[in-house]
Amino acid sequence: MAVLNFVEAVRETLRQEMRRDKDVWVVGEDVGKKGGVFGATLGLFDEFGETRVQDSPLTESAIVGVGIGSALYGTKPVCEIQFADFIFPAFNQIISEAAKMRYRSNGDWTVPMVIRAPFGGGIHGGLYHSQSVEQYFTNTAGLKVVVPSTPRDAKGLLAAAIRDADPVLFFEHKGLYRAIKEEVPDEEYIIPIGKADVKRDGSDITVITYGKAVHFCLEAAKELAKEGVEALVLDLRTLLPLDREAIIAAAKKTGKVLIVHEAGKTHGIGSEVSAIIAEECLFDLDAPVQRLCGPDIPAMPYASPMEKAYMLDPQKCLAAMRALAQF
Amino acid sequence: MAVLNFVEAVRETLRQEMRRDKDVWVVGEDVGKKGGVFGATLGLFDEFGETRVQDSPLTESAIVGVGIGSALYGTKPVCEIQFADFIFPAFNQIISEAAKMRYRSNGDWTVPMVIRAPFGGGIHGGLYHSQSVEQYFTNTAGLKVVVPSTPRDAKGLLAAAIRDADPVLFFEHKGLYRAIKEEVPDEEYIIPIGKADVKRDGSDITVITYGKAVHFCLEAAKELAKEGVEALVLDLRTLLPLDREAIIAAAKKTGKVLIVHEAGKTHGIGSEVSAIIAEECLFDLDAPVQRLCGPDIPAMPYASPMEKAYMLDPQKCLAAMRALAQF
Amino acid sequence: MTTETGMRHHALGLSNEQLIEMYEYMLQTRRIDERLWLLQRGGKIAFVISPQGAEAAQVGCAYAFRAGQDWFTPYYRDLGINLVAGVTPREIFLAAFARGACPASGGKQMPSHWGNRPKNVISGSSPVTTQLLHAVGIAQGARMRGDDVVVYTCCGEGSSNQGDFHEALNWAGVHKLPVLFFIQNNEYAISVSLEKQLAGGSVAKRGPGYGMPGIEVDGTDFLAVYAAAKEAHDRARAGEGPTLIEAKCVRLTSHSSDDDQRRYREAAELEAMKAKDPLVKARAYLYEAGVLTEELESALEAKVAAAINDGCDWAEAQPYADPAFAMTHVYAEEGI
Amino acid sequence: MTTETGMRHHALGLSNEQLIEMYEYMLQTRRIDERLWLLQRGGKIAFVISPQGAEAAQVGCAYAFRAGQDWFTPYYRDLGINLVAGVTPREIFLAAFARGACPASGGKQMPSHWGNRPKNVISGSSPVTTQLLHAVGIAQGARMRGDDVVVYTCCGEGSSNQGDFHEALNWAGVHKLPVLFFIQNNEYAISVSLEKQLAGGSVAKRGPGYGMPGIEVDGTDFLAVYAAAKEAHDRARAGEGPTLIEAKCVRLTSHSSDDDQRRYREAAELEAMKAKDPLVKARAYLYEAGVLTEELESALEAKVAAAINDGCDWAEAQPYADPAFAMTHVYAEEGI
Ligand SMILES: Cc1ncc(C[n+]2csc(CCOP(=O)(O)OP(=O)(O)O)c2C)c(N)n1
Ligand SMILES: Cc1ncc(C[n+]2csc(CCOP(=O)(O)OP(=O)(O)O)c2C)c(N)n1
Ligand SMILES: [Mg+2]
Ligand SMILES: [Mg+2]
Repeated sequence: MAVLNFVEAVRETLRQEMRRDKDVWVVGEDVGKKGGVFGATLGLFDEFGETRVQDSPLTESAIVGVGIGSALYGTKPVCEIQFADFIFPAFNQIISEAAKMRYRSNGDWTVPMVIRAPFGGGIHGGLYHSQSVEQYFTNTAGLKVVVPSTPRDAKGLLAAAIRDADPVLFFEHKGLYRAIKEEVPDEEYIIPIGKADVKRDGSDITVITYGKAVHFCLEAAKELAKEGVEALVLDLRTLLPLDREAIIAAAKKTGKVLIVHEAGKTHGIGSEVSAIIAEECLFDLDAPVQRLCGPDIPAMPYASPMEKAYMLDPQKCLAAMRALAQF
Repeated sequence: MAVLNFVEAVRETLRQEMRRDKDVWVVGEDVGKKGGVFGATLGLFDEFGETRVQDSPLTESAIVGVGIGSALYGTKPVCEIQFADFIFPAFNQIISEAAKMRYRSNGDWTVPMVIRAPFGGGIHGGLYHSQSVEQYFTNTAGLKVVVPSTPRDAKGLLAAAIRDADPVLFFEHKGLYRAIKEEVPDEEYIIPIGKADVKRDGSDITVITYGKAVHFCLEAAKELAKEGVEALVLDLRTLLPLDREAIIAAAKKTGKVLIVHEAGKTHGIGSEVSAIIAEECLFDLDAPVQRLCGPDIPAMPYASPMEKAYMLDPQKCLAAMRALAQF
Repeated sequence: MTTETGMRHHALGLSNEQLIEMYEYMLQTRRIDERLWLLQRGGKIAFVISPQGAEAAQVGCAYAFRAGQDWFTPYYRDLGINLVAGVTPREIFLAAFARGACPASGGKQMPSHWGNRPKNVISGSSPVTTQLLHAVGIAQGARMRGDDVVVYTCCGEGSSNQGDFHEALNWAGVHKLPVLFFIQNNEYAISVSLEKQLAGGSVAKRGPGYGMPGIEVDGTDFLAVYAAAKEAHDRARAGEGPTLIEAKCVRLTSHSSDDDQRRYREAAELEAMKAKDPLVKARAYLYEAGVLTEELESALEAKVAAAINDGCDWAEAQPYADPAFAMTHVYAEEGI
Repeated sequence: MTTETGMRHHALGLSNEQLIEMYEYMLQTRRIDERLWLLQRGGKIAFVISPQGAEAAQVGCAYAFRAGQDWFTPYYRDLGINLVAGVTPREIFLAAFARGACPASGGKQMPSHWGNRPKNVISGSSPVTTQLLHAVGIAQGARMRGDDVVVYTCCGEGSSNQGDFHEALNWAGVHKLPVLFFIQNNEYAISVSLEKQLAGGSVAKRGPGYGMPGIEVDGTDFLAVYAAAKEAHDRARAGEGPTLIEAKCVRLTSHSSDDDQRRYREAAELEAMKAKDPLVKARAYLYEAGVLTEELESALEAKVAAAINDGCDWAEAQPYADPAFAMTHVYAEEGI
């Protein structure tokens, strides 16, 4: 087993899947010689050539639209959107076309495609290099939305996404790319899309989260344990479809739920998670369902003090978890 | 007071505001001589001329992007997107530009603009002429999202939207355009954006809804009253910002809440409403927070039997309301 | 109408039999559409959007393609394209009646939202111009697989101003992909006329900016369209890349059954348009060429009418999909 | 370098004083950027994206506009445009240090995300090409108000392939709006070279397709750019509509401080590029024209250095905005 950081795990999985299936190809801005602005495709151009590792023009709608066409023909495009903030020019192709193709043709025409995009803040990216955009896609049946939180999960979930028969949005928190390393199995493996993961078990409070916030919550949980409070930390991993069973089980286990995500609170992912709990576990709850999320502002500012004010961190998570435990 | 249907109320309000303020202008596909595909701008071309009632090229990103530019210069564009389903090519201009302009410039540059779009199904429009798209915009601070349910509300809210200093998405359920008439005051009046409205008071159950579903729920409430159950029907009217106080008060009053909307259930507007209640009124609830919504499928099918299966109606609302009352 | 080398169609390498076949396709396109209007007026179907005025453009263009081998991402008016690609009248009427057996969508979509997997016709949506990018992607896929495929894609002149048009032509031009971008310019986008719609007044003129030929052709002359499309098809197969063709058509009907063009077009303009009816012009050519005779014509009309009666009656008798069908084919997992 | 009518700048109606002013702007643009790189290498600022290689294009173009009267929707490299529009070095450094007093965003945005209300410079975002449509809308608004305004808008050659470019030029062409679409073609979009980016190889060639002139000009020759921009500005004011200008520039630096162009460009190519340094060429012209002398040059360098030292030191000493400021200016209701 090699020790890989997050972006290395992504790269090795792309390499593995491209070796495994000649129909898999990568397309996006600067994915070729440069290997992507975060190095996620570094070396693939040399190994697979420019037909399968294609620098695209600066046109997101085309990256996705051409990807859709090539998937209709039978290839398996892995489209890279350079920053999640720049996915919006492709929104019509994703929502109107990729998400509805199978449905409208009753399965005659399908779009097995992956759209990878780095998202998230805390890296001095300002308003347009820090956004979390997952909540723009989770209300669209026909799509799948995946957000891994560790190198090991990234490999298993990206392999699953590439082999999936439907369009998968695969969001990678750029703040994790080099922040965490772990042992990742060299052999192929799949982590099923749609299954959440208990990253830490506990009996006192339940924290439901995803992305980089998973690590903040795990750090906070360690602290909290010193105070005698054991937190269950559930990593959603897939936001569409949500793992309802795992959410309900985790909520019922402790009766106290805190939902944590970096994206803005109102009409965010946490809203649906909370609504599922209010629907299914009302009488198991000992406290109101809490949410700790980004503020409801247009996006994350650039200057360090304002960026810190926006971003979550272990301290903020610990405070919210402690307050819930004491409720 | 004249008796107007929904689309007449929209048209008269546009006329009123254009007479009142020379900076107000209308732009969109076929809004000129044809008067719009639903007649919302009928007659305005003759009264105000083609500079203020402008047929645009078939380019939604430009309708919104040019609208933004003209608002930056000081005019007040009212952009029409012919069908809400076709707003996605303009998504980047709305989310990246209109929503963030005031924030990123600290109020130096602002976008007082209205984007009107007919939405909703039950009119044999199929997948792309029936969609509810409000939930794609409600997670974006900087925008306002308004959905009136009656001619009287449409007039007061559209006037408020046109006079608002920020970008407002104004969604009109096309199934209401000719379906309901009511007396609408001839004089100018404003209904404040951000305020929900109790369309029917009741003490047994609370129904929180908006758009065409308001009328289904009111009809069902009449029926239910015959069974001795009094339903409170809250019309949200504005989806961003939500009227938290009104939602909390309505939920606490009866302790039993049903949220109803035509749009798909998962990650929909109802999710946030339910989450607010789970956060603020947990101990006032006598029943799980219920949601009656469209199914989680890509969009509404065309063939009548499938369209009926998708659409809400008074019977479906009555059944859900009765079940909640009996809980 | 004749050339040094004889008849125009001979000069193009078209036999008399092929000429008659092309005429039959145009006739079938027109007659099917006329039937659809009757059904709509009679309340039997909810919606019609019409190819009338574009039959020569569609059939002339599609005839340069290889049914079953080439791929198509047509737009809503492309009834003629679908017929030449091999879609049957029965299938057309199944879509019109939104029946469960409709190969395009099983009734999930409105009529004229094409799709036919066996015939390589991609499923289409309503938002205009998205399909141009799909065509480019299909060509990219065929190139990767080394397949001999040319892709037909189309939209109207109004839709050609959408951003996706620009991105599609640029991408296809960069990679010299085998795509024909066929623009049917009928001078209106619903009620919006050319001068309010299209800066410069010509779609074809935009071709060179993408490093490809931009050809303007009389879309009411089926042989002229065939000649242009054939050349573009040959270029594509020869690896010389994409071509942009603007076919100048007329819109003989209102935009759709929901529209009334008398509200925004002058009576005189509507009257003058009739002189450009592509079917009338084609018929005249076939008579002058001595290929069409009165018996043959009535035989063709009878044959077309029979196919339409069969398709219409049969399709109408088919059932709607079960309402529960609306919940299917969201994801593969359903295994349906 | 001389013409029948004498010096090139005289032929363009530029006095020696104006020539020196233009040179000073180019010099200031270069020196400010050099300082920004030093600050970035020294860890004092997080990000630099550079105008080096485009100074002649930016200053030559902006000099044809009327500061305070015309409007600007620039792109991130447009430091030179901002300086000519009246933005001060202090304001530039406030943005670089993300200080609360920054007129563009108070530190909410990255450096080079321009915006200056008093100078009619619109607030810019990161997603490329959106600002072209804003420029068209501004021109539309000025037209409605009857104001004498010409709008400058710009993007790179890569960004010109975005759909918004197509929709903006088409709209401006339809309404003959007073907009200059200025494309700075430095042959790279980060690492993607022209032949993988731009079908046909020329942005200017796309102008006629929108019914407007498409002018290609040497972007390293400030007088050639000025001449083209002046003519476009005159056309716009005369009601003759928009113009597309493609300025052939060089990118002397990596794409930004996050990039290393040696990873994807040959050493020889990078070396050859230096010969096109617009500042070196401008300096040579001013010397040959006898307008620049060694004393004057060192005086200019000293003046520019002083302004930079003042701007940099002053700006660095300014405070960040309070963290709570991040929650403000979401809606007008806040009354801030
Ligand atoms: C993105 C989008 N915007 C608006 C519409 C509504 N619409 C349908 S057809 C049409 C006009 C199309 O005109 P043109 O492209 O010239 O094609 P034609 O119908 O004339 O053949 C419009 C505006 C749509 N379908 N998609
Ligand atoms: C919509 C969008 N996609 C991607 C990016 C990331 N990005 C920033 S600059 C750039 C390259 C721009 O190249 P070009 O337009 O030629 O301008 P240049 O930087 O060369 O002056 C890219 C891909 C972006 N800012 N916006
Ligand atoms: Mg047309
Ligand atoms: Mg460039």
